[in-house]
Amino acid sequence: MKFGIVVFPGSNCDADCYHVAKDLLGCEAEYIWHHDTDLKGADAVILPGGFAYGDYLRAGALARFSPVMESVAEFAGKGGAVLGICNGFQVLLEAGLLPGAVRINRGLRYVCRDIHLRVENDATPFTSLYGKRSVVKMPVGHMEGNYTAPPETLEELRREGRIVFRYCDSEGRVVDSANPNGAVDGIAGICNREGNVVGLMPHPDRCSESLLGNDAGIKMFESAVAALAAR
Amino acid sequence: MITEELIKEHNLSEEEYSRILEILGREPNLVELGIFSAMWSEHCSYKSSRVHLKRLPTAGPRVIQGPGENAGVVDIGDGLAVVFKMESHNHPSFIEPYQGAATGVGGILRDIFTMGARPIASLNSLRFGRLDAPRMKHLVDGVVRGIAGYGNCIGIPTVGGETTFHRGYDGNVLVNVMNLGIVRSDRIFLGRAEGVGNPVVYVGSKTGRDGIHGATMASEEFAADEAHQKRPTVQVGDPFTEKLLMEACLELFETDAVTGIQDMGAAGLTSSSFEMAGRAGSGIELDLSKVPVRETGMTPYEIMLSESQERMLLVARRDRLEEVLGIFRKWELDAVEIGRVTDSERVVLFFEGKIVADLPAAPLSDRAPRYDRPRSAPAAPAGPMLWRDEPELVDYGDVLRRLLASPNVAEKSWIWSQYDHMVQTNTVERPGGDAAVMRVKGTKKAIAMKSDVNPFFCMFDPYRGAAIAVAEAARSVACTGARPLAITDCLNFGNPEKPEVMGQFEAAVRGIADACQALAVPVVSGNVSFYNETDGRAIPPTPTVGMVGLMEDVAKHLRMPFRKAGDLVALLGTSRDELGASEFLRVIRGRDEGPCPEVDLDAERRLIDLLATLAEEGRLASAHDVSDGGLAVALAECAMEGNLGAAIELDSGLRLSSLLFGETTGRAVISFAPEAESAIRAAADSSRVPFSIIGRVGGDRLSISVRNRTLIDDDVTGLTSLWRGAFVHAIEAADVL
Amino acid sequence: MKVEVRVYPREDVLDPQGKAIAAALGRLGHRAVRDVRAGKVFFLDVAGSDPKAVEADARRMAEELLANTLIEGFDVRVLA
Amino acid sequence: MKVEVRVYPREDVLDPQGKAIAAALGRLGHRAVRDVRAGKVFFLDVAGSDPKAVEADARRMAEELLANTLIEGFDVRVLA
Ligand SMILES: Nc1ncnc2c1ncn2[C@@H]1O[C@H](COP(=O)(O)OP(=O)(O)O)[C@@H](O)[C@H]1O
Ligand SMILES: [Mg+2]
Repeated sequence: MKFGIVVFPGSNCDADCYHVAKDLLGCEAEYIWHHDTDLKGADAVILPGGFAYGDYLRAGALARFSPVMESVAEFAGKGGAVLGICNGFQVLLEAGLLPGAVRINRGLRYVCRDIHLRVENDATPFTSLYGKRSVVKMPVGHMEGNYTAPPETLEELRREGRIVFRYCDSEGRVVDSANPNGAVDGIAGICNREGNVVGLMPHPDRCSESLLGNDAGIKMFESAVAALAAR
Repeated sequence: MITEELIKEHNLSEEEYSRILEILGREPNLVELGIFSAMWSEHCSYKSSRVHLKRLPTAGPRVIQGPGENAGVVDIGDGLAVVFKMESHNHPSFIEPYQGAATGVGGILRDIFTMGARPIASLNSLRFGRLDAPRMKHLVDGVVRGIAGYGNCIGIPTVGGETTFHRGYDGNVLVNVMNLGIVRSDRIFLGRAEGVGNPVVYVGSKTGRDGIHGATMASEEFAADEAHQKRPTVQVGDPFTEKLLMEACLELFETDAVTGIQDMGAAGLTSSSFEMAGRAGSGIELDLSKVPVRETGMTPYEIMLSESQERMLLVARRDRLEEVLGIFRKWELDAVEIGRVTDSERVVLFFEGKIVADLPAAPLSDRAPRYDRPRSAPAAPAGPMLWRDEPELVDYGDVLRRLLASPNVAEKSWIWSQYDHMVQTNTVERPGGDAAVMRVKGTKKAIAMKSDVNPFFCMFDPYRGAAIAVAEAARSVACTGARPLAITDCLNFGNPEKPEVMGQFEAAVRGIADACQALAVPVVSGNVSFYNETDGRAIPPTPTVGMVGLMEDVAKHLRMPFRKAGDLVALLGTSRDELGASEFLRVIRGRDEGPCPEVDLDAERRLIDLLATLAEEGRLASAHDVSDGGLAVALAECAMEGNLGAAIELDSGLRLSSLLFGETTGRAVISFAPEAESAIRAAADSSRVPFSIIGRVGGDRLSISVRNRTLIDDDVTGLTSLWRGAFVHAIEAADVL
Repeated sequence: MKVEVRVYPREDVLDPQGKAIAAALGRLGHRAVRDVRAGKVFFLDVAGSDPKAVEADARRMAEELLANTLIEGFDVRVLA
Repeated sequence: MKVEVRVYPREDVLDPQGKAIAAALGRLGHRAVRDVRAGKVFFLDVAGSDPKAVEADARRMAEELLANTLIEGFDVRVLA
């Protein structure tokens, strides 16, 4: 099992994802420079968090034009597993691999803290090991996580069960007070129609070992390993 | 022709100018005058502080690099070392809080990664005036956003710091930022221009007219609202470019194609070129026409004095230049050969084919003026000490609640939740604990970091206040289970030309020196910020200490919160009748009143050693040092963070307000399983640390009684929401954009 | 030639920044402010002499990059 | 009345965002782009009928909040 981790100029969490894949899961992992178009035979591709191109203009707006993104789109088109975390999610949105957009947080401030998520879809290659409706604690760290999309898109996401994570309180209730950025419908993560491309604002890579006080996130990576083993 | 006005404009005294004439044996031209002015500014030359800084202990078995380079380096074993330093960006932050604080972060980061280290954590130590003072909320909001904007974008976590508010900072806020990086101890890079004929390479952002004379400005005091007129172009930070610069440099250091490198900080190209040549005893020749510029018509004078951010000067091996340029090309950064290393011991500057400056390299630093400025014994603010004869209070619970809600004590998550404090996934102890704890990947080790100083103590006794700052920072670090390793400092004071300010400075340096001797922690880097005055009013003496500790086994790290119902609570150390300079007097009595508490450095050393030992032996459930707000606040913090109550019974004849809220130093609150008591008591006895069981963890209330009289009995969740909400509430009205 | 591209939130998407600014202006005593929409403006310096061509060019840039047309509208003005 | 306030980086001040956008446009093949300056635009809806007064009002808002006059310039246009 090999994870390919895309590195844009300004990616910050590339090493964090690498650490999880290699040091914690003992999988193969390789960085993919944004100029490369060869995904180095990766079985799953991760777009990590950070500030690609400084998040200038709009988060993800400049990164989506990196040469590597064509290969990622092609890989995704063939059903390859793609995970966008935080800034990686923003890039997937700007690149149109996932629908919708994020705006600045409603508080107009960067938010770095633990939140709770409810797993709404456990059928994706990155969530299969979470029980459906299970509640997971994870940290967020972003300035632009305020997800929105046209009504028809939202309708479609709901109908097709493509909302993967919702912000909720520790009891699993999706309430506004548990929503860190104002995202419509408490949406924290979504997937494409086929379910192989998943993006979320929270950081599973930051809660994958008990030494850091929380290992709830590693299941996302383990799910991918399991999913590929099953293939 | 150099006129008297020009000399004055450049902040040079007559003596200093005649020294220039003597060094050159001729009159300088304007470019040369500008260079001297920058190099001999207080900020770059430390001319008023050097004679005193010599007193600081800088050696130690683990010290690889002490003061003098871009940052200090200390060995942590496993072939690794930590590189760290603290810097101030006070004046720029007062003028433009966002950019001032942001570029402060950018500057300290360059100091760390120029040495070959990857920065893993930042601290920020902030001093503001009263929240209702003019512009103050705007300043708080801007500074916090600026630190967040830069640190978050470049991907280096901001994991701790401190924030204090006092009228003494109404006219001068302080922004001190510290960063720590990890480097392979056999691959440390220095700012030296070695190897005659080697190319000198300029990398990073283009040069604009930013911050020309920033260094000299940081060497003058403000006059009223001057902060709003006379100022150089505000420097705007570009964290994205710095991220590229950092990654490119770290990639470059994997090769051995570089012989020396230094960032362009204060006084930009001037200080970097002169210091690199000076340190190596070599010379440098630069063609300023080759410097990438952002604006048209820039003169050699402007190019040499610009403080544009995100720039570096490096010396490459002659035969490896292409490789070096290639790496910067990959990261889409400007990298231009602008000169070469010579053996002339001079820095010679060309522009459009003509020589525009020709100066000896070393003398600009070595022969910079040094002043032993007149001092007067620091006078504590006048006024009698009323507290000794004041009647006691009636409602101690009310006092505790008011203290928990005061901006200095209230929880600061409004600040640190705007900082990415988790990126790089090393943060074992997040902001909110006694000290931040960062694991070192690839080892079992962890680094503990805490910045500290209680300016209110220093206000009444700069010597003791500074010594206590070292001791408290060391205690905070020990409360996480780490052993103090070394410190950096950032000494913020008023106008050194005033005898009383110089007196405060000299006393504070002695205080740090004595404490560092006693605790065996060397000072490996630091920074001095003078002229923090507005309208002749100086800030309280603020010698910020940045303590770094080492933990051999991160699995053993300790935290502040009470952990388990039934655990015993004990106090290490002795409480004395000391209310002076306490938050209690400021908040409850509304007075700045002394004296500063006593400090017993030998007792501190034994306490710190005991805490680290008990942690290493895994005997403790929690530990927390007693500081701002005294014992009652410390106990409340353990309860609130653990969301667990405790029943505390103190047996003491002390004045009750001193017992509960006095800020006697050298104390810590610990909790542990009952079985561990005898072993802990024995350890405490053998290291002669006073040990007393004061209560038991459990329930959902915090009750404190003294000799069977209940003084405080409050439910923990109530205290918590008060403590967590107070700061947000105080700041929220800040206008955001 | 100098071109100005203005990008603004589409009417039907709510604008957190505009709302916050309106509130802040209110706090500062500017009670007359009913509503604020916050957008971006880009001043481009483009080589070329034919205003039509330059404008068409700028529109492409706005569609491709400067605006996220899902939530933002834009307009283009050639200044000189 | 509708008022437009444009806020832009002062000429002598670095504009990292504009720099990054210009570079990106270049990579996208818009080689004609020489320079980009990135600013903000605010559309205010202000109660009032006297254009002069409303404009003066908007200028105050710009100075107090919308623009950081240390590093940004601004201009105000009353639209209707
Ligand atoms: N500006 C800040 N940035 C990050 N953390 C901060 C800041 N100010 C305070 N903190 C955190 O709040 C906690 C309490 O700080 P402080 O009151 O200085 O502790 P102590 O009273 O033990 O010295 C610490 O964990 C500190 O790191
Ligand atoms: Mg403190």
